[in-house]
Amino acid sequence: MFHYLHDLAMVFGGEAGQGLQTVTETLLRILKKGGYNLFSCTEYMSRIRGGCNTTEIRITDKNRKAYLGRIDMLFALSPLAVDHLESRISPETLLFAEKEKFSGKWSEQCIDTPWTKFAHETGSAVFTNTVAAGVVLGIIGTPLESFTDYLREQFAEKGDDIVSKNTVAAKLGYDFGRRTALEKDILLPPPTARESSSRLLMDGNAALGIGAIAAGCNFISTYPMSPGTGLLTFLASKAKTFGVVVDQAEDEIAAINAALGASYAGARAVVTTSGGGFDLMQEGVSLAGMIETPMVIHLAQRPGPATGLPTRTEQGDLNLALYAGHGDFARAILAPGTLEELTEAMPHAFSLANKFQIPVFVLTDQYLLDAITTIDAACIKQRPIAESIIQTGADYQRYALSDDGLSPRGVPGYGEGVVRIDSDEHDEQGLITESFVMRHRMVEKRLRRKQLLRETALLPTIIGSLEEADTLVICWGSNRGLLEEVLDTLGNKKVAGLHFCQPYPLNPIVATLLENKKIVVVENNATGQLADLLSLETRSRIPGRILKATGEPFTVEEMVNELNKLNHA
Amino acid sequence: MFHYLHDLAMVFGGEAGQGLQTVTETLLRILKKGGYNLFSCTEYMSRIRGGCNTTEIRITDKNRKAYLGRIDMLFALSPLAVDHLESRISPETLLFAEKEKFSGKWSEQCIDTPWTKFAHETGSAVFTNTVAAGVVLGIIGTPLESFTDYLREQFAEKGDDIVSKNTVAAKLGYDFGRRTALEKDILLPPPTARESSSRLLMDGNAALGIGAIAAGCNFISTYPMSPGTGLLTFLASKAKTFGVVVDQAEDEIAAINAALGASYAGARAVVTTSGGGFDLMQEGVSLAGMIETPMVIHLAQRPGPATGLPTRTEQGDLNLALYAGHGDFARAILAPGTLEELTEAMPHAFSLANKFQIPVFVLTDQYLLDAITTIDAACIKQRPIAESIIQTGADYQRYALSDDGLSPRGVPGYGEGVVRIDSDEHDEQGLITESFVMRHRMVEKRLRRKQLLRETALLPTIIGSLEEADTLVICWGSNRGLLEEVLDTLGNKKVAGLHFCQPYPLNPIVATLLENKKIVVVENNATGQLADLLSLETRSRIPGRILKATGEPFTVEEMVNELNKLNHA
Amino acid sequence: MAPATDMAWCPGCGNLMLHHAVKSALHELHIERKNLVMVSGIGQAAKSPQYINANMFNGLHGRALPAALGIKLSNRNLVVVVESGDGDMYGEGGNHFIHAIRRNLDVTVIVHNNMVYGLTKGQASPTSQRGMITPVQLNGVLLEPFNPLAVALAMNAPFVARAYAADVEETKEMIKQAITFRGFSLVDVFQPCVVFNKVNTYQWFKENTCYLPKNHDTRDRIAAFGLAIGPGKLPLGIFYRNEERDIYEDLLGIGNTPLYQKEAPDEKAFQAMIEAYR
Amino acid sequence: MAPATDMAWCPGCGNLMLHHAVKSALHELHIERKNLVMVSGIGQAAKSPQYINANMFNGLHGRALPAALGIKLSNRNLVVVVESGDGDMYGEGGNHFIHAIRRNLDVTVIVHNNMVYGLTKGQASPTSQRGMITPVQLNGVLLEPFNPLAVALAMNAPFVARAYAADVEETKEMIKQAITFRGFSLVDVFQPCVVFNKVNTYQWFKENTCYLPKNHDTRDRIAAFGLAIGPGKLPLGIFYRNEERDIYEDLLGIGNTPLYQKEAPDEKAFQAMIEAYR
Ligand SMILES: Cc1ncc(C[n+]2csc(CCOP(=O)(O)OP(=O)(O)O)c2C)c(N)n1
Ligand SMILES: Cc1ncc(C[n+]2csc(CCOP(=O)(O)OP(=O)(O)O)c2C)c(N)n1
Ligand code: SF4
Ligand code: SF4
Ligand SMILES: [Mg+2]
Ligand SMILES: [Mg+2]
Repeated sequence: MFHYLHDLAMVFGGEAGQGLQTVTETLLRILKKGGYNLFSCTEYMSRIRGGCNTTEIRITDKNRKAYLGRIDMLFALSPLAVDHLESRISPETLLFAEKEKFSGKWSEQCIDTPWTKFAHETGSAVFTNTVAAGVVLGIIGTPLESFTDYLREQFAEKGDDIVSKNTVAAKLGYDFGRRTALEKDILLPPPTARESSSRLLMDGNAALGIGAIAAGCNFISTYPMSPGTGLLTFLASKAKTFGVVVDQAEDEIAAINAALGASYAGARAVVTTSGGGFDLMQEGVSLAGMIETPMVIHLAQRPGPATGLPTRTEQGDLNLALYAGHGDFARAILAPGTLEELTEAMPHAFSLANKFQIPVFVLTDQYLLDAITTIDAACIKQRPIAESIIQTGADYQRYALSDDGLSPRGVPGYGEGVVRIDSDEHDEQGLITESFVMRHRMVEKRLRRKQLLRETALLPTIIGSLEEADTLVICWGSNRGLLEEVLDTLGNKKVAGLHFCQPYPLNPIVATLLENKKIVVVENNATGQLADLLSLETRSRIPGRILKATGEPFTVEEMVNELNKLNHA
Repeated sequence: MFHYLHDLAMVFGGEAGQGLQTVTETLLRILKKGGYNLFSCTEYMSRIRGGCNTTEIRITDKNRKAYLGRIDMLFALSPLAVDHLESRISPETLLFAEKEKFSGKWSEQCIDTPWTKFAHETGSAVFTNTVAAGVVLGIIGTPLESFTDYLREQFAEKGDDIVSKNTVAAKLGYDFGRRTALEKDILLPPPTARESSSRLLMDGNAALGIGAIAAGCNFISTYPMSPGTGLLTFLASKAKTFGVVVDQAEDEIAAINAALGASYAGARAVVTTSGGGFDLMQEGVSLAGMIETPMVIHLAQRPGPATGLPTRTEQGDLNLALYAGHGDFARAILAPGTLEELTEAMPHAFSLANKFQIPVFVLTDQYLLDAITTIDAACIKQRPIAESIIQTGADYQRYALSDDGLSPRGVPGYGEGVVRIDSDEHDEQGLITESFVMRHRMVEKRLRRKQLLRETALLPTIIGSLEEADTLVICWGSNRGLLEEVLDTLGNKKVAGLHFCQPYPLNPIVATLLENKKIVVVENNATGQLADLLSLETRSRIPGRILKATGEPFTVEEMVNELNKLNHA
Repeated sequence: MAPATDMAWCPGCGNLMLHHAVKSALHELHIERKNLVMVSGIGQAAKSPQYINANMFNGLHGRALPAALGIKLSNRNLVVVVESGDGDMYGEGGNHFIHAIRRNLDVTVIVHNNMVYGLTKGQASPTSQRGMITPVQLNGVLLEPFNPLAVALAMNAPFVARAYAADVEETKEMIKQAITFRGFSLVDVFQPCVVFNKVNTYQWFKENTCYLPKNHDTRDRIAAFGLAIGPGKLPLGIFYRNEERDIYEDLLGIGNTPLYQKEAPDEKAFQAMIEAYR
Repeated sequence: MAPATDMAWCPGCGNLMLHHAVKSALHELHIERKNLVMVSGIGQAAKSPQYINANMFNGLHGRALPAALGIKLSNRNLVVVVESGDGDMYGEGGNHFIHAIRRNLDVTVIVHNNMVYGLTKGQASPTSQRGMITPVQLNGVLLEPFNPLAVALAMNAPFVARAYAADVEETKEMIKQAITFRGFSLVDVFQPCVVFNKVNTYQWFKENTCYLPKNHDTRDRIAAFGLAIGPGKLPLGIFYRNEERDIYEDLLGIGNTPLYQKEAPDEKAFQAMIEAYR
């Protein structure tokens, strides 16, 4: 008897290049149509072929968006996957794999699944993916037609032969899956989500990219770097439709300086990169601060130092964004935690960048960008973006002094004035100066905007009830889904959560939220960077920290454990 | 009557290229021989000719090493100097300048000094510098011979004619100065320092460079950038004698990667740069952290953001050094505040870098590097530097795990083993790994050394008496001389000072030093970076801050004022 | 203070002459200041835009070309002229120099080549000649000098010229041609630095340069290469001119509407994009 | 696991053949592993040193050459071989490529030129051919490909060669010559990427390359340049070889004692230095 009434965790494992992505994408699309609550996340190696990559797909009755350690069913397209996942395989795990490959090791729980044989029966190993998807759909009991319809649509262009072979493969797998489900008495969580036309399925990269388009982003210059490349390819694919200028730079230094040139000339410019590439952009960030030119930077986190683990996940670059670039100037940092927040991140970033004429960071990570789940289309809309550009008069001065430190932003060619920006300390016109008095004024000008930036900063999302709680678990960025699930699972009113989708600057109200609470900060890094920031900015004592920096995200179980430990401490 | 019994502040002003440096150097050398306590500092524009640069020379009875705002005598070789320094000129300032150039403006206090006329009498404008030095020496009353002896020595190579013309110029100036001194009844602080053979006169650059040589530094790769270039030129000038390999890099990225290559191969390598150039080195810093390879970085501060004020001073890069490079790894930061500490900085930095196999920063600034004063030769010695290099065995593993996180450091070609370093996450051999377990161990390995690093961190220097004080004024780096003079001037036992020559990591003892004191942090930057660090690391409340970021150092008067304000608040 | 009176260059410096040539060229071409963007990095040369009353992007050391790229791609109606030093363009900015040529953007690049780092007080630059003694190169420069023309030709830059600042008239003419040329145009200008470069003086340039032979075929890339690396005097003039290469703006399909005028994305297209995730 | 069994390259990849050639060359030259340092950046190609049992500096993307410089100047007895990808060497590392040639250090540089960014999944590299479609270049590559040989020749690199990985024997020979050459030697190696480059396949290379004419004079820089930029098939072989250029180690006067063996500064010299400040 295998009843998963609330929650089923399936994991798919195979070598790079084996088509894992096809299998999981197929399944997700079909399961979504079936009305299931879905969440999927992926971990992969830094290589193109071979090795072992895995994807988890969760089907849940409640809306869950977090990584589960437990594996209910493991579909091992390559025997390597079983080794790779050994620590997560429990006696309860059903192992769908080719039994002979393990010389008896997993015989107890292995359901011999002859991928290769089936595929060969269909004609070629390329159909293994379809077989695999068929097996899963058979187990779940989704009508076979929804699968074959899907295949017809997908392979229409490739001709009838391909369609029909895929259909055969699908049926082979499906029947096997059905049979197994009946034999083992497998029961799934119900499809509680109800499919509707406003329900969309996408990954974090798409959500972020759609937000960029919604924000009117029309310029990207970037040097590829995982996991930052996703935004580049997304915008490249939309370039024609939406008039986005895409330039693949020769290096990251070129990327940010080109983006700054573009922004100076009035473009809505973005760069995307990861830690090492971002290091090289720091002088450019400092330049953005000096010339008061809007700059949106997508910093997609992965484990460092140096090259580190290029395809893994970490939340280790908050300090990097906080202190990037020499010299003092204002900045803002956003850290979306859900698909919804990802779609809002870029519009908000561009609004802040334009209004305050500063660099704005959007911090994501590999885990979040590659995670796939559903989102309500109603959340995604084009919003008006704050714009600071004016038509210049003949006597225009780019750095005219003002009460709030902000000057109207002219762009070259628009109006009668000339627009002069200078990386040296400059006067109101933008010309180089060595006056100490002017220097003093300009330092103040650049910093004065911090006040308003702070006062209008986004508040953290409260999970649970602040009134009832004595303990506050705090996270940022991609850990939002984790915290929501864990707090819900614990069901302890004394423990509430805060998720920061804007870690910097912190709204002054934040300090009051933390008052008189026991504080625990959860971060996917080695030292607790938000914890440091909180203690610095809110003047509260250094909070407890739950940290992980192995390159993997937290599992729900780990976090439940850690919080239980705290409760008993 | 002009009696300066304790303290005389002379300022010399002229255009770039006018030879100001020759004048002040000449004076400092001769005055040093006369047994005076001397301190000199300089401010200059970012241009090669024209504009206005000034140098202050203080003669004091006590040992003073700080910048005074007050000007007792201004020697204006160019009339521009008077405009430039207008805010510092008081009715008491004696103005040595060509009166006719001001159309009556400063007539009250101007002592008409016909530089050009005198020089022409000697034969050419090039002798103006000698005339000027002569005037000053005449005023002071140093025997003319010490000047003419000096000139003979200096110009010996240029032939008798030059020597004799200079001698004439010297005498013209000298007589004028003597006459003026008698007329105005000018009295100086006494020469209390007593000249001895162990008394040396040098600027910050030389002190730092001598330390580098003492530390056995034998490799520098660098791209020029003010005020970091001084160390490069110093080591270049000593390259032959001491076998230092000097490579001028094509950019800062090359510089730090070459230095890391050198360090990997066993060199004692240093790079020197300033904020913008350092930004570009950050990925290299992260690499140093990852490959656990010693790296000493001289970060010479100047005002940012971006190009900022290239020839001015600021203490704005503490945060930059603290958080440079993505990913978590250990580091140390030194911030010498005196010539003595400058000579010790490099030996200490190399010891830390070698022992802990980490990047170590030496933070200085333009003000400190260009300041000239005396130092006791006994302070300068070659010290044994900690070395971690071993001869490898055949089974050598560069990243062998150990209790303290440190592994013996092999270098290629020395021993039977091979030495493999990898910017990817790696195993003990240094080979790329994707194991989460190994990742976890290596993250811990890299961080574990922080403990010992912290426990052995240099303690701050205490100025005054901690027991008696209720207020503690804290500074770091170049502000040490300032704090010493100001506290001495205030003479208030309730106010003591702490100077941090190692701002990071902070020794755990520091927290206890701060307990129950009112704290004021003095920093030459806009936001108070050490103050933030202190409140983060010692968990004490955010201290009061006295800040300045105009590109100038604090004056003694400003600081006295600020502290008085505090006392009355 | 009006810009002209506050020039930070040394008396007698070649920058002054080159600046004169640039200003005359811009003037004679009737380029409106509001449509002109002067872009530079950091250095003595890079101060040039400070003294021209036009739009200015005085960016980071070595990074003038990427900034120019961003500007031009965002508004192709602007005339973009890059002016910077040899250290800036061939040292710190060397990678951008190469890759800018690959793009063939319609910008003009004027390099004040004084064969030395002026602003930082006389260290060797990439074009410094072997043997020149400096505060860092105490035994003289050891490296092979960077040959901007040869490299530009190797990269197939479509307009490659060299001028000599003291010959203001010829320099101006070359700059005019470069600005009117459609594509990436490089004018490397020998510019005496009277303070830090005591090797390549006015006298030296007079003796060691000559104009290209009248019969040089500017369409012949290999010949141009030979002249660029050849022994003997250093030729001045237009080495290579190739009108065939498409410019990057066209290849990318950049329209005439500047990006600051772009409207919000079309709602229908936007919905269609979202549709794909149903 | 022994290195060889854990290779992260795709089956059929040209890297495998090139690797074989490199290993054979090192083996045939009897280079001791303890005196050999393999230096690389980041990328698929840059993983090569992981599979050779020798000293290894697997540094940052694009930064292999500076690291090699530091290593060689610190211990000139080491044999330093740099192996990296086209993106690494000509894209991110372009500036170092140029300036390394200027120095003429005695190192060998082997570039796995697959005309694509492999590890990051198929974007254009500096050497990608015009028109190649990628996930970023959806309308095909627009830029003029970087021509490493022409640029190296423009910079007066003393040893310039091109090989084709599938021809293991010839590739090995060229690498042997490069390693034994005293000075900066560049071997740009065409290396098919069977996953991301569907344009420059084994078949394509077969059809579009040929060996240099036997009578090509490797001392003739201009002829080499003509061949490097010439139309028609892409020649393979040693384009240029110039034994006259002094190497940087000699110019700098680097002795045979590695820096790790250097003793503390001579006390007398040290005191003399201080003396100057009396
Ligand atoms: C990133 C960075 N590195 C170094 C510097 C210091 N710097 C300013 S100008 C300059 C060299 C200028 O040489 P060049 O471009 O030839 O101009 P010139 O002064 O000779 O006209 C350098 C190294 C800097 N501003 N930024
Ligand atoms: C500073 C930095 N930028 C970007 C990257 C991401 N990155 C890793 S490998 C690579 C390209 C590799 O291309 P190539 O050098 O041609 O090697 P190949 O994989 O094709 O063999 C890139 C862009 C990085 N690691 N570091
Ligand atoms: S330093 Fe040289 S290049 Fe700079 S302005 Fe002076 S003479 Fe000209
Ligand atoms: S991605 Fe291409 S270059 Fe990389 S290993 Fe695979 S086939 Fe070779
Ligand atoms: Mg120059
Ligand atoms: Mg490649």
